[in-house]
Amino acid sequence: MPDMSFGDAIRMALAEEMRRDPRVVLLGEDVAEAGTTFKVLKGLVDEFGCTRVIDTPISEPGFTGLAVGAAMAGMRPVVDIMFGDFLALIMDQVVNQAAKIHYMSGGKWKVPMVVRATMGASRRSAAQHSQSLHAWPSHIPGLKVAMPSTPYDAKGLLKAAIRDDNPVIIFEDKISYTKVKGPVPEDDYVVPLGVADIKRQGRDITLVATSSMVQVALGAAAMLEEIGIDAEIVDPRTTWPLDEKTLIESARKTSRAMVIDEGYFRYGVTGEIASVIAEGAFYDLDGPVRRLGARHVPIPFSPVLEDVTVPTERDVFDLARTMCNK
Amino acid sequence: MPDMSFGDAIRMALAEEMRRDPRVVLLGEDVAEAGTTFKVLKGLVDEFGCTRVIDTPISEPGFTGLAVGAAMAGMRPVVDIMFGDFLALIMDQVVNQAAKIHYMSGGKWKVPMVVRATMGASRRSAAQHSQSLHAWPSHIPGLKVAMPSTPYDAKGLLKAAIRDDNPVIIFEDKISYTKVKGPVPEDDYVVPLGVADIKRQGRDITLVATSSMVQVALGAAAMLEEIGIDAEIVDPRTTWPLDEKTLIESARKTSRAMVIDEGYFRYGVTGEIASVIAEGAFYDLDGPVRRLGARHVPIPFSPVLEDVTVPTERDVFDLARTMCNK
Amino acid sequence: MSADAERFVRMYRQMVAIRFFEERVNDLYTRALMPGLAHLYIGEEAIAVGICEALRTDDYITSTHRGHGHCLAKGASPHLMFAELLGKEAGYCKGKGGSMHIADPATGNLGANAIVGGGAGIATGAAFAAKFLEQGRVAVCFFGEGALGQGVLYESMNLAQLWTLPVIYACENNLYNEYTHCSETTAGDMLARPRAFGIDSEAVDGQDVRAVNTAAVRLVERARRGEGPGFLLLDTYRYRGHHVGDIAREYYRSKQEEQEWVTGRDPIALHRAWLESKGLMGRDAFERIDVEVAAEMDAAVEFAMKAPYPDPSRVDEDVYA
Amino acid sequence: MSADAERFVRMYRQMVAIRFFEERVNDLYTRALMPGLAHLYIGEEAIAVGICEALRTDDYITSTHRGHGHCLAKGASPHLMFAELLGKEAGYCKGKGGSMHIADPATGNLGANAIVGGGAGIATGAAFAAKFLEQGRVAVCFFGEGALGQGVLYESMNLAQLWTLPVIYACENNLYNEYTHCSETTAGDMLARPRAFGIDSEAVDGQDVRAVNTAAVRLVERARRGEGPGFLLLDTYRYRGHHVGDIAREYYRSKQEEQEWVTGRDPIALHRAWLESKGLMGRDAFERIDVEVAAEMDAAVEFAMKAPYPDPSRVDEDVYA
Ligand SMILES: Cc1ncc(C[n+]2csc(CCOP(=O)(O)OP(=O)(O)O)c2C)c(N)n1
Ligand SMILES: Cc1ncc(C[n+]2csc(CCOP(=O)(O)OP(=O)(O)O)c2C)c(N)n1
Ligand SMILES: [Mg+2]
Ligand SMILES: [Mg+2]
Repeated sequence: MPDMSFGDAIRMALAEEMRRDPRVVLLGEDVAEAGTTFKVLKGLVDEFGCTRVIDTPISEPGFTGLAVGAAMAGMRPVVDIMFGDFLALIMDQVVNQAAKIHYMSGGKWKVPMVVRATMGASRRSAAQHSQSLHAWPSHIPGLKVAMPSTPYDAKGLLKAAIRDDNPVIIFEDKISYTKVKGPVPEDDYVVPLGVADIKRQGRDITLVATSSMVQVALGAAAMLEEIGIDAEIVDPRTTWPLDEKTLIESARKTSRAMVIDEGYFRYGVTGEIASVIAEGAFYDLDGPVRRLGARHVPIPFSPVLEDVTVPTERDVFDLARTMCNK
Repeated sequence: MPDMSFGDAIRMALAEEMRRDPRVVLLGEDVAEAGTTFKVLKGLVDEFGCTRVIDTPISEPGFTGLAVGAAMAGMRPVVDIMFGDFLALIMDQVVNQAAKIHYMSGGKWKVPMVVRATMGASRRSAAQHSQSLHAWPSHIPGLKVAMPSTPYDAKGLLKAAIRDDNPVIIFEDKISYTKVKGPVPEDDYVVPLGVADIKRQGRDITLVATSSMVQVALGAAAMLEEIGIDAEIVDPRTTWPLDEKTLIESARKTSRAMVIDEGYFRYGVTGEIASVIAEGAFYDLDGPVRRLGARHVPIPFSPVLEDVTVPTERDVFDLARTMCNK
Repeated sequence: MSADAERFVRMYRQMVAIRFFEERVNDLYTRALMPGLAHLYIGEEAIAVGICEALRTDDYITSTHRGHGHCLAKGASPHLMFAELLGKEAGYCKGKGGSMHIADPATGNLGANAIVGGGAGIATGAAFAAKFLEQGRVAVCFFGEGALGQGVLYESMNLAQLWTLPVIYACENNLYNEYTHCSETTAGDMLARPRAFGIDSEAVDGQDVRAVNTAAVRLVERARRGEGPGFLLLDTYRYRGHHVGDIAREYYRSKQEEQEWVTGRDPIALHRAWLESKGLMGRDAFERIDVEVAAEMDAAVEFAMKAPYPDPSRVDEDVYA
Repeated sequence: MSADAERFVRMYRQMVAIRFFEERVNDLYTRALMPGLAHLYIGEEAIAVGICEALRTDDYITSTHRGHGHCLAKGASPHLMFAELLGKEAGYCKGKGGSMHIADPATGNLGANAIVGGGAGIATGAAFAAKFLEQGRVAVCFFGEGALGQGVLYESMNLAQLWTLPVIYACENNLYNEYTHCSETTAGDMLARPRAFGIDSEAVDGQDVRAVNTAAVRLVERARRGEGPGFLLLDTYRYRGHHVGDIAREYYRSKQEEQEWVTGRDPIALHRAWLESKGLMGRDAFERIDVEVAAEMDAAVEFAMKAPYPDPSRVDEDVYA
């Protein structure tokens, strides 16, 4: 099983699902010949043609709304949101329509669609092209939200999302597309939505990390190991459904927990996850659950500024060390 | 000082600020002669004319975007979003534009605008007209978010918001417009953004409550008093800036804290506030900070269903009682 | 009777059904027996009826906050609609949707929508699916002229025309966005807007059910043949308030204006006069329809009033499929 | 020289300045000295220059991801622009904005915008303020034809026409939305879109700086007189990739097409030929401009390269005013 990049795993998942189910179509800007700006879909149009890999106008609300209707009427559309920042443009379609239609219709209509959105800073793309806005859909009943951190999870979660009968938003870290590599089976496997994964076993502290922050946590864990701290890394993989049990058990075991996420810190996903852990593991905790997220600033352009905006291995290391009194 | 309704206090604040500053204009659907669907602005057009109280087309993104530009170019626009659910339509203008322009321009441009949005369920308005989406803007650096719970605070916070040089989103509970009454001075006072208010002093448990939930907490506190539990009610009044100090001090004093908010429970504002308290007061707490929010469902229409969706006095009472072991 | 004559009679009956339905809504609401908001379709019946008469049962519609008429015209049962309006378990949406969200897959009703313009993307998407799946179905997107303010409508029309989708945009121009006249909210020429995207567009008297039907048939057949989207601009008027509670309306429109429409351009009266003049129906037949429809509606209300509320535990169901 | 002649020369010089600026951006970027993304304006210079020549310093503009040309034409300093592009403290935005967000109140530049269509609301709002405050200012909203896909543009145009706002929408139609030809994304007739809202709209050869200027002057003066918004549809072409990294372009457009524009419709060459033919400038004058502008740009690059980065502690400043 050769290593594969995160981006290639996404493409593989899409190709497999499109072969399996002719109702799966891809919609987005420059998805066909260009294969998206990140080249992640490159080649799919050759296999599936431009009736299934569809270039759209720059109309995020319009084509997302179209996907909602298409999903209700029997398709399985996968919408490509080039930069996650543009989620701000489609919240009405996703939240007021897609998320609520099943419920509002008393369970009669279904909206089996997927929104693939990128996330992540560190590319010097500045404030409107660097956000990680997964806290927003995570807040909304009726949506599911996936945040793969490895090529294996990317393939498995995306396939699960496409097969799910509900609207699912999947966040793909732009840096990971090419930088993160790992084994990806050729099999037709899925990673069920709502099952956390322990990316590293450890005894001393639980590091709950999402998406891009899993790599950061792994780096920090290696540094921590050198000073004798054995970190456990738990990747929830989906913020909703949330695998509370795995999170709480890990924290109870290690007695210390930190939550690390690339979204803005305040009112972000770390608050919920930390609260879930605190509520479930309070009497086993040595101290409060601590959190790291992006600084409370729009993402700056200048490299020297951007580099202090998102949590780094060093930040995780320092905080973990303090928490372990070492 | 006669009692005044919440809605009248809002109107008073707007009238005062419009008299004080000719650059203040109101924009929204049916704001002029109709005085909004809730009649809150009734009469303002008579005093200020239709060049300052401006009926718009049903173009939330368009007129919010217009307000951003108008604010940059010297106005102080106040935008009316009839139902807070429609925030989903303006997130791009608010989050990608208004919130970031000051930062992206290195501090050169300012965006002194206010978005008034309603919130709150319990009016049998169903899933697309009942949401309380304040968690979203609270997450975004560059925005301030106010949530008045009393007529006094409504007037003072709205006036502060209009004078603030930043984009401020203020959430007004629809039920409170007519139902909540209280003393409102005729004076030109403001309630500074970022200062919590203790709505009730107590010794046994801290109830942090926002907006509509302050009334619920007060009702619950009366019930708790009868069984000998003395609740302290802290109203943050703004989710950002957040008066962490007051929250933490109260929790340290009472050793128990619950956070109550009408927004969806998951990944809502209670997670952040509970985490702030847990981080700041951990060693003084008897147990984990507990939270109440709207059930993880789209708001249903049927009264019997809607009534079990949003936290009630009874819910607060029951949980507080459990937390106090009574 | 010829097929045409049957159609004309059926349309008459449908319009009466909608009117009687709405009068009962008004009654229930003013007697405080109905929760929430209700936006009545009275005065606009010819549009829903004329258009839906041109559709197959498996064709799609999207509807609006003012949606009861569309729903009924597409074939919904008044029993289940009233049950929904009262928040009962037997309602179309088990009481979860209410007036503004009635949906019914069996009649192709993708749902009423409380977001102005909210149906634009959905209808266009259903048309996309119909084309992709080669089902020969058509989708109709009903909306008020207020939705011309929503950008997503233009995005959707652009997509529909680019991809030759079988969708008809039906703009019900009743002159008011809530309490604001459309001249204050709509610059330029309304019909020029869809035309700018190359969409086959036509203005029709929305009070003339036969004219509406003729125009709808043309665009629906065209769409079904794969020739792309259409747009109908339908002049109409709502007789009552924006919602039932909107009683004192003089500050935004005159009693005289209301009276002119009610007396001079009532779609039911106009169609009745025509049917009479053509000798297709006589006084007895009209009376019979009135009696039958009234009985049906009363039975529906009674059914709904007696139907039980959902158990509160149902609140957590149907969030996820 | 007559005022007219001076204007023609000034426009020539401005176009050269933009081109030289962008060539240096390309150079810095390909040498990995510039972070982020860079979208070059080369080939489209006549638009920014022809329009901004019609504006006062205190008039407003909003710009796009492809914004360097607008910025320079409105009067920005290349020194501070390069500093911004390199993320330096001395830049227009203290390094916080970068290429896609340069803003400059001193020249009325409300900012480049990385959201396609993001300037529509802002420019319209600035025009609203200008009218309300009776400042006699005008706002120009630059955008690519890709922004015709964004609904907010139609919402904004409707508002502008309804309220007679002094805003000009300048649509730079360079044929491509990134890597997709506009014929695949734009149904119907582009110019019919603003016209549907009643906006005074005109198509102009965007490679002819004098034609652009003439049309801009007409609409700007009209707007300044309080007669409402205008729309310019400007045909143009970007010579280079969508961004600097977009090198292999054959899959979406042919080398031949590129060649035709570059050799046959270059705005600088065309204007130069005209200036020569009119005897307004000779070879020496052109050479002098080249030398002067090159020196200015080189000095700007040097300044920017030497300028210090902001201290990381600055990251927390400017979030709130
Ligand atoms: C996006 C959005 N904005 C505002 C509203 C509030 N609202 C409900 S109906 C209405 C007026 C709609 O007018 P029109 O589309 O002409 O339909 P009509 O009521 O006349 O049938 C408004 C503004 C809404 N539901 N959705
Ligand atoms: C709302 C939004 N969607 C997508 C993008 C990504 N994007 C950046 S530039 C661009 C193409 C813009 O084309 P056009 O408007 O014609 O401008 P041009 O690049 O040709 O000057 C796209 C799709 C964006 N920045 N904003
Ligand atoms: Mg209307
Ligand atoms: Mg272009």
